[in-house]
Amino acid sequence: MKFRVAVHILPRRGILDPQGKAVTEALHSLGFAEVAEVHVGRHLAIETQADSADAARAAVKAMCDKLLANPVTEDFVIASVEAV
Amino acid sequence: MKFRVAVHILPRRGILDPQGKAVTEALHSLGFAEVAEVHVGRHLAIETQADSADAARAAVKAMCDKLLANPVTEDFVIASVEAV
Amino acid sequence: MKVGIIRFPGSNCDEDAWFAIVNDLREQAVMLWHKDTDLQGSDVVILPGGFSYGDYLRAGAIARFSPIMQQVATHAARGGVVIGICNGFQIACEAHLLPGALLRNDVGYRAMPVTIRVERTDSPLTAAATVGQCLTMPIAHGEGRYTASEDDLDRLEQAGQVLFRYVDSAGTPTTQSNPNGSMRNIAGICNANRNVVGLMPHPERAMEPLLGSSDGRVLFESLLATVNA
Amino acid sequence: MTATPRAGDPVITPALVAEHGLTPDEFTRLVNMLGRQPTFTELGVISALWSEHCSYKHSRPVLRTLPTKAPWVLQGPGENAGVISIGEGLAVAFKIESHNHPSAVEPYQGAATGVGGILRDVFTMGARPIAMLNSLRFGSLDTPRVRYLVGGIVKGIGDYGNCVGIPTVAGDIMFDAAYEGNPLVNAMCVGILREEELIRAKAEGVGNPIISVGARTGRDGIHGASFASEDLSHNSDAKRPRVQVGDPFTEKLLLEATLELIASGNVVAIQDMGAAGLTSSSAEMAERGEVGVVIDTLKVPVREQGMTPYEILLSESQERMLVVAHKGREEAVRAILAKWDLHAEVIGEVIAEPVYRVVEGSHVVAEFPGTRLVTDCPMYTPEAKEGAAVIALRARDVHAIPSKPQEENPTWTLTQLLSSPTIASKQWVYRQYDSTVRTNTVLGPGAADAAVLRIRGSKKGLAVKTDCNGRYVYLEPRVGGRIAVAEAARNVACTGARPRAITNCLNFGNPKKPEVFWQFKEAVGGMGEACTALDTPVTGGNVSLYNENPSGAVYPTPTIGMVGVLDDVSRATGLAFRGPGDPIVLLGDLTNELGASEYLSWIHGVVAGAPPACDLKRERALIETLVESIQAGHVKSAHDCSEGGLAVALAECCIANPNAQVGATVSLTQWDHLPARATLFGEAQGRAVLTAANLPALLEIAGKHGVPAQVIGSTTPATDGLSIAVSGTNLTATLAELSYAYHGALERAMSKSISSALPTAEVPA
Ligand SMILES: Nc1ncnc2c1ncn2[C@@H]1O[C@H](COP(=O)(O)OP(=O)(O)O)[C@@H](O)[C@H]1O
Ligand SMILES: [Mg+2]
Repeated sequence: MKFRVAVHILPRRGILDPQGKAVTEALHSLGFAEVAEVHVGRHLAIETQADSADAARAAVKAMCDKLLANPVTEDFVIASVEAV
Repeated sequence: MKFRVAVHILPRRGILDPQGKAVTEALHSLGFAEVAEVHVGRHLAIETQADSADAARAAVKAMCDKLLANPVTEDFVIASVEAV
Repeated sequence: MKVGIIRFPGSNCDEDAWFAIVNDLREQAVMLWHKDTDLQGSDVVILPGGFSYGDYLRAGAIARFSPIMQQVATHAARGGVVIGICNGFQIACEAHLLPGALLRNDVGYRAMPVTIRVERTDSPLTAAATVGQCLTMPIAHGEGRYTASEDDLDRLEQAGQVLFRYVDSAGTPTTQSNPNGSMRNIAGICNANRNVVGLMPHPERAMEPLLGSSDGRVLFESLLATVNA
Repeated sequence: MTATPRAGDPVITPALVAEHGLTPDEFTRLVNMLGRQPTFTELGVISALWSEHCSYKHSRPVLRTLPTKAPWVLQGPGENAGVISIGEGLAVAFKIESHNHPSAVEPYQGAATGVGGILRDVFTMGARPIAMLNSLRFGSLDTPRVRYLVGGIVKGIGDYGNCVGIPTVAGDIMFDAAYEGNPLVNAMCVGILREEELIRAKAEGVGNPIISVGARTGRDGIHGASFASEDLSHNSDAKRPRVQVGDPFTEKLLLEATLELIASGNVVAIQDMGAAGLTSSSAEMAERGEVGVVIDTLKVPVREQGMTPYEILLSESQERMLVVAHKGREEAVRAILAKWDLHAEVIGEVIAEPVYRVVEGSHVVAEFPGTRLVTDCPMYTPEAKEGAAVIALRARDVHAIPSKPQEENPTWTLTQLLSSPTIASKQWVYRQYDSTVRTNTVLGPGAADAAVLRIRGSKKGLAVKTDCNGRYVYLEPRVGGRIAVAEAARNVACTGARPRAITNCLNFGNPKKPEVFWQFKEAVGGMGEACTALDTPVTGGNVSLYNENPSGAVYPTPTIGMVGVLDDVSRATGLAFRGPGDPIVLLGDLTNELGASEYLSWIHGVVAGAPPACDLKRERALIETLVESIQAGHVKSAHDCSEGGLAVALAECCIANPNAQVGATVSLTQWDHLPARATLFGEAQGRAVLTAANLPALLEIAGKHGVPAQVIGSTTPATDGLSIAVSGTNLTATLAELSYAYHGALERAMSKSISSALPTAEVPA
């Protein structure tokens, strides 16, 4: 079966996120004063074959651990697993 | 009220995504042969004040239109709006 | 000729542009701060290279909202000359002063000399050059892959808005000579009115034989010819 | 006043003391100094200040032996950077620093923040940075982990320097299994200033405010300094959150704001908050000014809630500076920073009372008597003894190693060597570095033996280069130390510049091991001899010890960063042959030396033998010849012989400029008493390959300085390729095959890499 898995990777809390800071300040200067904080990370859409949704999730987790997320500075979340 | 809004910004279909291609190839070389395709975009986590979830969504949509996404090459999706 | 060079936080080729105008061309230049609201009577505005606002989010995306950009847009709308070099090209695209977008290079950041071919001479940056002239100058960028829809590209070509293409030593645009994956090897374009020009290579770094090339001079001399015309 | 513990401070136990890297003796010294038990905050402060990184406790006595003076030295060791005068009222500030440990753990950010730190060291002297260099050492590229490190480190260096807009113009890279697991990342920055703009990081003036400038303080990199003073072991992984993230955009703002601040005359002193952050910057500034300071941690702008004084004092958040301003000018300082969207907060004051005091509002959390917190640290002179294994390796008769059958054809050997990553073109690396921004780069990476920069408003130019062959140092530290300086000087002189001064970065293993400390003493000794002989004093540097992992120490690697001055920059000379028909001149001589060579290592997998001899008188004479003949306009190209020997040097001269290659026909048959492989690939020192514009004049200058000089051939059209006649054999190669080997090797090795897809290699966008 084919699955589409969405992964969010964000800078770990407490670690400096210069990009998030720059975007927050830009939004403020554009008048979006209500924005408290922005963090910018990566969104990955992965299409992969697996026997089940659980298997797809496990495989993507392994990919994140091994390659896709930086264990030193980032946290990742598997946001969704959909059959396609 | 305070909301956390998640936004995905992805390269528009049809536009060359060299980053997605590089990730796909790297996954293959690590033995994840089952991966068919990867697209890499941005994930934004925005914390903002708004009167309602709908208002938060509308405000973030305006931010995307104005700054966060490039209308020429990118598509954005407001993936979730959560009260925090 | 008076050239206004805009300094954004993170600009780093602003002084190089200033030296090109003042030392090499012996014309007048003025540094304009991004928070200024007056172009001080500049005939030409240069959006210089660098990493405005760190190029966070997308190159040029935040700089386009700097206060002075309103004046730049007004100047452009009145037919005034605006030149965007590298990061300045990215800012001009983000500000919709130029069509299309500059995406991340297919190969990552590249700093090296490239050869570009002049495609048209009916622009303020190429008026003193000749069609087919090949110029060598450095590039140094990570997001220079010019991208637009095929239809838009056809329209640009038809209207003669493509001003420069990456070419090999024989003057032919090839995949090999394309340093960043730009569509149709595009290195620089102008707007429909032909008064706003953007390019990724750095002519201001190619003004003296001592530094390896003076091929950039003809582009700055074009500005002079245009303004004095 | 006396410091008292804060609520919630951990109890000071022997285990906690040990965790802070203090020996029981050091702890006793601390207790005696205070006359009481330290608070937790005080323990943290001292553990940072007395770490190897800040205190130089194992190295200082040896470093004192180095020559540091010359009439042109304006500032020697002890400041943020060294400064030399180059005439016309101009001065050059420069410094090299290591970021080895952070880069081993998180290559992208580790290398990037290394660049950020060294930049700040230079612009806090009042100098505008004009060039960056980097010296890198890695294990074998056959290992995926090494390729990952190379990818991330190179990208980290590039992204940071590119964004700030300082060209990265030169460096050196070597690969050897000895660096497996312990990459070396040394970054150097060179800046230019007018002599009267020089400012020192010396707190002065009782009542003057101490101001924190730049980024906010977060919990990044707490205890990075002590971390840099430990072996890398498996549980270093657990220490990963200590790694800091750099923000080159803020750095660029800080750079502009700082230079504006110094020009404004509102400030007395500035120092970067580098290793051990606020603690070391404030203690060092106080010590230099022999004054007391008081700092209130509640006033320090923080990024996170609930940070303790301990955390605030030890944080290594990047892009921050500590400024001592003139009293009453606080608003002027704030206004300049505000222009650049940066914050400035008064956090303390210079006081007459000779104490180092930290308060949290009204609560004194740390207080040390005296103003010599850093130098009052214990000093050690460990046992030094050469390791038996190295003695045996050096004694090995390397001439007895039989040639491989393929070596029958010396072209095979040459192309093999040209594609050794240590020798091959580093284009894959420097294409990721903007080397032309600021429009001063006359000769950039790959064009010459050193990079050459013009100085606007002057005829003069600067030549800069880093060098060190750690394999030589390993096999014979004193000779290796000499060669490191001599090679850097030679490289600079090959552009026509007179070598003027060095900065150095001493990368060694654990100094408590007698064989390591022996290497350290000997190598520094050799370095000092060479500096004296070549008249290039040491103006500063950095020591990085404990570059070890369970499988051993790195090669002792005293990296030299050399600065030279060209009187006339328009004479700057590159390494590539310029066209056919020029006489090729060899300066220096051929010898039967093969020990410690790249040939033995790459072709035979052998690291043994003594490194080539280094006669400093001859080196000096060679340098004089190069400088005089190039400045007089008698030379078209100049390239020294280093790794790979004469054959590699000749090949490089032919193919260095891929767009204008030139052939060469050379005869070395007059050295037929030497084995062909020593003639071609031996690494005898004190040599350079030149093409002459005026041959008689060149030979005359060489003769005057007593440097052997012979015409060994002439350049030819590219289609003729390279041909070298040696005793009993002939080496012939097309330039295409040489180019393929040399220009493509690194790219081919790295294309096996997945690192371009790795996240560290991808952010920021
Ligand atoms: N890490 C680096 N960054 C920038 N340039 C480099 C780097 N490593 C080597 N280079 C450049 O490549 C060229 C060859 O360097 P190297 O092999 O060290 O020369 P040499 O053998 O003469 O010391 C020089 O121009 C040098 O500055
Ligand atoms: Mg050399």
